[in-house]
Amino acid sequence: MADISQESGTKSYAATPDDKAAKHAEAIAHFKKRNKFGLYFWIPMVWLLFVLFCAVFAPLFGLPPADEIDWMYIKEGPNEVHWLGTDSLGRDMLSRIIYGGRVSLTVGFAAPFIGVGLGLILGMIAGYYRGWADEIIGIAIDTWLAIPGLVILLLFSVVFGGSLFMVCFSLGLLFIPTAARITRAATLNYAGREFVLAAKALGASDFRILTKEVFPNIIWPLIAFILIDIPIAIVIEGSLSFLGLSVKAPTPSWGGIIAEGREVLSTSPHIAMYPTLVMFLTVLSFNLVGDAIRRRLADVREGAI
Amino acid sequence: MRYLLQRFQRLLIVLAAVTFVTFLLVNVLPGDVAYEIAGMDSSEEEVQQIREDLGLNRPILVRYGEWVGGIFTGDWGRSYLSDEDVWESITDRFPVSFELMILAQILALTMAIPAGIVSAFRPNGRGDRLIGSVAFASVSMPSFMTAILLIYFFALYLGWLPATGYEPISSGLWENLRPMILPALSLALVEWTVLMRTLRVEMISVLQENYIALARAKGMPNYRILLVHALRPSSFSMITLLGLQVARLLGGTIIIEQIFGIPGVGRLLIHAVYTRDFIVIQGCVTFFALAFVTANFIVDIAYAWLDPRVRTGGAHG
Amino acid sequence: MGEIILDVQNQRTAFATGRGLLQAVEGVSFTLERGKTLGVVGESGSGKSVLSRSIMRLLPGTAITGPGSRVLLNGKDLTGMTEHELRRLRGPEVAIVFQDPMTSLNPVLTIGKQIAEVLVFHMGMSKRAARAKSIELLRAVGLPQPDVRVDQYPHQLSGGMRQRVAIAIAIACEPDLLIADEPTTALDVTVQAEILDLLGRMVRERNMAMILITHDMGVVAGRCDDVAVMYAGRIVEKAPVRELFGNTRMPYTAALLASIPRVTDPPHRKLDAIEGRPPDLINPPPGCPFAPRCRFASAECQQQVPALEGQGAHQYACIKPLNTGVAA
Amino acid sequence: MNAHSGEIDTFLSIDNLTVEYPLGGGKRVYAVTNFTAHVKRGETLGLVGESGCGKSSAARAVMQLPRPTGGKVTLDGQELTGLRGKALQAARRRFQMIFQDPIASLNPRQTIRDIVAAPLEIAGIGTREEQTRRVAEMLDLVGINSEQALERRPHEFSGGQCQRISIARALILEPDLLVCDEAVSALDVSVQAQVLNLLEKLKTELGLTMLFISHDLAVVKHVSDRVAVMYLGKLCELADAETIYRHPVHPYTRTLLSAVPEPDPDADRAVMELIPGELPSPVNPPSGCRFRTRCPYATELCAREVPQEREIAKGHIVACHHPLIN
Repeated sequence: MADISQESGTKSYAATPDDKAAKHAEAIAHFKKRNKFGLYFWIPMVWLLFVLFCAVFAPLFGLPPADEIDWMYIKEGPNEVHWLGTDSLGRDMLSRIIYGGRVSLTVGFAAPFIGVGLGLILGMIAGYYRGWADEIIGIAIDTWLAIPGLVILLLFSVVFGGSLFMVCFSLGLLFIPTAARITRAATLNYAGREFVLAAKALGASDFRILTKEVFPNIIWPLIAFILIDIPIAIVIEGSLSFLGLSVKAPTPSWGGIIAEGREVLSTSPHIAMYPTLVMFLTVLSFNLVGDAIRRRLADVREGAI
Repeated sequence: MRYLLQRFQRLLIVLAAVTFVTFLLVNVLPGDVAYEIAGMDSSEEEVQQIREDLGLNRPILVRYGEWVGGIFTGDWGRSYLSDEDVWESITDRFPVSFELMILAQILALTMAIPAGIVSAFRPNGRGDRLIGSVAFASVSMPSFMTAILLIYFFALYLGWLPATGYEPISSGLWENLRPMILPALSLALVEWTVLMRTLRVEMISVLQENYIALARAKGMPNYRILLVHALRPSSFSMITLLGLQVARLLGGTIIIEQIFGIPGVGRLLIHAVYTRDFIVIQGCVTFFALAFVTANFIVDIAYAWLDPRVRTGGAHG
Repeated sequence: MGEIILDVQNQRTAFATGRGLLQAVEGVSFTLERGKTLGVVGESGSGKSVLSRSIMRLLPGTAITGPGSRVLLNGKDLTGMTEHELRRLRGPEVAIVFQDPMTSLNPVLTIGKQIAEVLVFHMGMSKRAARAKSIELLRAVGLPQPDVRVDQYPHQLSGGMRQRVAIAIAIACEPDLLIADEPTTALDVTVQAEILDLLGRMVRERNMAMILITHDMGVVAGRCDDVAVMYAGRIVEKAPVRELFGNTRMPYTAALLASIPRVTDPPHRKLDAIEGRPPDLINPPPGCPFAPRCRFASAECQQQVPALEGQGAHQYACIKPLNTGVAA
Repeated sequence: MNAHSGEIDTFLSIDNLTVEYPLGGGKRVYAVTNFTAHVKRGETLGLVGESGCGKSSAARAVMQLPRPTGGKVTLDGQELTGLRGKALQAARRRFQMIFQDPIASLNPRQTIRDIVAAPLEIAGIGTREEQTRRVAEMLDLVGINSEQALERRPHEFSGGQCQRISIARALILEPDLLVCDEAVSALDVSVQAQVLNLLEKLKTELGLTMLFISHDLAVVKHVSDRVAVMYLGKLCELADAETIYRHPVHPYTRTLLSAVPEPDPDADRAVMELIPGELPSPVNPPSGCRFRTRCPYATELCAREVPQEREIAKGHIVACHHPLIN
């Protein structure tokens, strides 16, 4: 749409009615096709469903437990007993990766919802009431932003320990500032609209205005934001477990397996590379699927206004 | 000018809040350093004695006041474990982290700006889709993953660059830069996508502005429209982001310094975390916040320089 | 007959949308002579702004230009030109002034730079000469203290002053054709009068041709030689200004004039509103586009799109024109 | 104040209305200063002026959105500026407002039924069925086919139709006062005429009192019984519509009128010249008469003294040291 170079008028629709109809159909098809779900949506979607399936039904596959040591196979590459080989302690890589996926996916889904939920409330209050509420929330957010996210997580893991719940919760806290900012900006935008003034003129309560007039309008950017956050949460959890500060060992997690693999990178690269590949594909898939859904949402929104 | 003063005020408040929050987290919550120092098999009396020695028995606000007072006089305390001066150990290591961050940011910008302009020039065109795909792959890799892949390929497989290590600048510029390339690249490969996307989105909307239409109507060539008319007004969000990214980069250095064995502040912090050396953690976090706040103040100044509406007090007046 | 500056032949512009092809401009033809001003009036969606951008070849990527469309500027056909060739014409031969002076100037460049770059690029002036000329142009458009203003940014000027700057940019390379696209819609009435006076003076002094696009019948009434009324992408009536107001033929023009509230009317006069709404340009009705809202329409009107015809300078697209008993 | 001779049947009285917004740094915008006007029941007062003259601020202040900085607004004997909380919310059903942007006036995520029923819901009137029935009646009254409209959303309607829906929402609680803030300015002429006719019709049928704000002098004349002209937050002139348009005495009113582009090629296009220059900022208004910096008749007196409002003929109020009385 913003193409600044196509103005020479070289395009033209053909003269005969048939040609014209064909061109017409082509132009419309092109427009409609723009944000249809294509292969870039479905292939990653299939992968995600596969990973999700494995993680949920992991105990049913008859895999060796993730912390069981097989003395026959230590640091072995893929073989018929251990499909993806074993790590330096002789634990089954496939099992470890699948069980590690449980942690990543749980955190990936839970943290953004926690963060966006809290950010939504703060952002709406700041954007709607302005004044000192806005000022205080603004300072709180700036403070939160001034400490690197990873440092906050490190502090939390030191202070509260590494349960899965704490990891989800403290990671969720990291999403508050951005979620609150997005909500605040959207709320500001809508709170100045005339339909909100009209509701005020009718004597509507603030609660009614926020829930009925503002909220339905700002929920879409936040859903889009959650979609972006899922892969980010997985990546951060990976970083944390890479540093050994996520869920406590011996519970496997992708970052932790990669960290172990790094030690023996030159001799047994498969230990680092398999979880790296799985994690990369999963994060990429979440990104691609999220992007496709966001485009569709944008289309729906454009159509609705 | 009033705008900058307001920003400065805000940053001071933030700094105060950061130190307080950190202090609270580290000091009020369970996980007492005294136990750590005393060791596993110590008696309750020994722990009490250590508390007494360290002054941990006094009220929290008093200790906070003392500590904050110390920050201004350069007395950031001493490590409970190594007895090193916290301020000195941070300032010794910071130049290394700083070099790493600057290199990473330069690399990220050199990738992001041209890519963002090309993408925004023809959204959904071939260039945009190619860049978008690369960005997707790039953003899907955490920095530790990128680091491992880079080490595997460039250090272990090709043997071009060292896998770990650090050389001070005194051993020569190239000697100093060589081991920094992979770490900086690991950080940049994550950060550039965010910058690129921000620039792209803003530039697409700027290119739809009336003043761009007018520039076209004036017969200006595309390169001039993109670089002279559109780039500056499109870069505001990206500049803001540069400031915010300082926090992410600081976080990133923690992992990257660990992987590449670079003696920076990040490594100091992670070591302190592993050993629960709270006064060092406190110092590092405060220092990070200080760095962040300073960077953002510089961004605010850059903003005023870039946007005449801010400079002349038109928009925010 | 004076020298013909602009000759638009059968201009058709459409946009691809999700619902289908939107025909924004459909078969528009007219010529414009040097020194003359053509007013183009229409309501929103009538295609008047798309027409101006079609003439400038400044359409977005989704636009499609119909076959047989030709725009001749000083005898040169713009339709087949490359982007590079067009760039050489924009500025020196055709220039445009946009509606909203708040957004049509670049907020981060001084107004001096925005004028000077045109002079440097098209006239090959040195930066120093371009700056001197910019100050001179700002003086010509009535900007007070031009030598101070030249270094200011757009946000330091009021709306009316910005529109003067936009006019200075437009006339910098002495174009033959000036397109003013709703140049005063965003301005207050008192400023509007000043800007319209300025545009008129520029056209006279520099002997340009001007297309003045507006939704306001009051604006064209006093400031144009000829007026073209657009409806649903077509010109439905075109005549010298007095003829159009005094001897209106097209029922749409008449209805539009009747629906305007006037300061000379007594309070509470019921206005003759046009019922209904303009047709959907994706699925236009057969026949005359105004027929569904026209009180004189009959079955005949809905069969065929009437051509723009008439004696001499007064043309209209209607098979049942008004005032036929009266001599033109 | 005494210039506005106390009318016995005043329905809406606006006394010394002042609206100021803090800007930070101790500065403030003087949007409206000591504006006084009285409106009789069933009367329409037009409020005209150019952008920045404070007419919209005045309208919002009358609506208590937000409450004015100073002055009194009294509706039918009830002082609105004195009401708080629940009492104000309850009083709100008696005065309603229509805004400029027809699309932005309606929540894009709600159906037309929900939008128009909202006043009833807030006031807690009727069951859901009764509300729907009432909404349908209102829609039919403003010329929207209720059968087709109820379950649709605003984007399916044109600007003119959206404005009709806004009117239906504003009138469903049968208010006494309707404030129209540039209510037809965003519409095309042909649609504008439809909406103006509708407003006139409803006003007569429902006995509404109206405050009609617009920058368009012709539109204002069409609906107003009396007209007030504002400049930079102050009242310049107030008189009945016929008088003010035919015999304007304030230099600003005269300039404004002479600048209106008449759709008539033979109309006089000579605009009464103003002193060139910028509109002064409402942050820093000129001393004395606020119009003096651009007034061709300004004297030293105008800089020194704020002109008092004077009644130069019955109901004709002007605030000028040198009114143009022939």
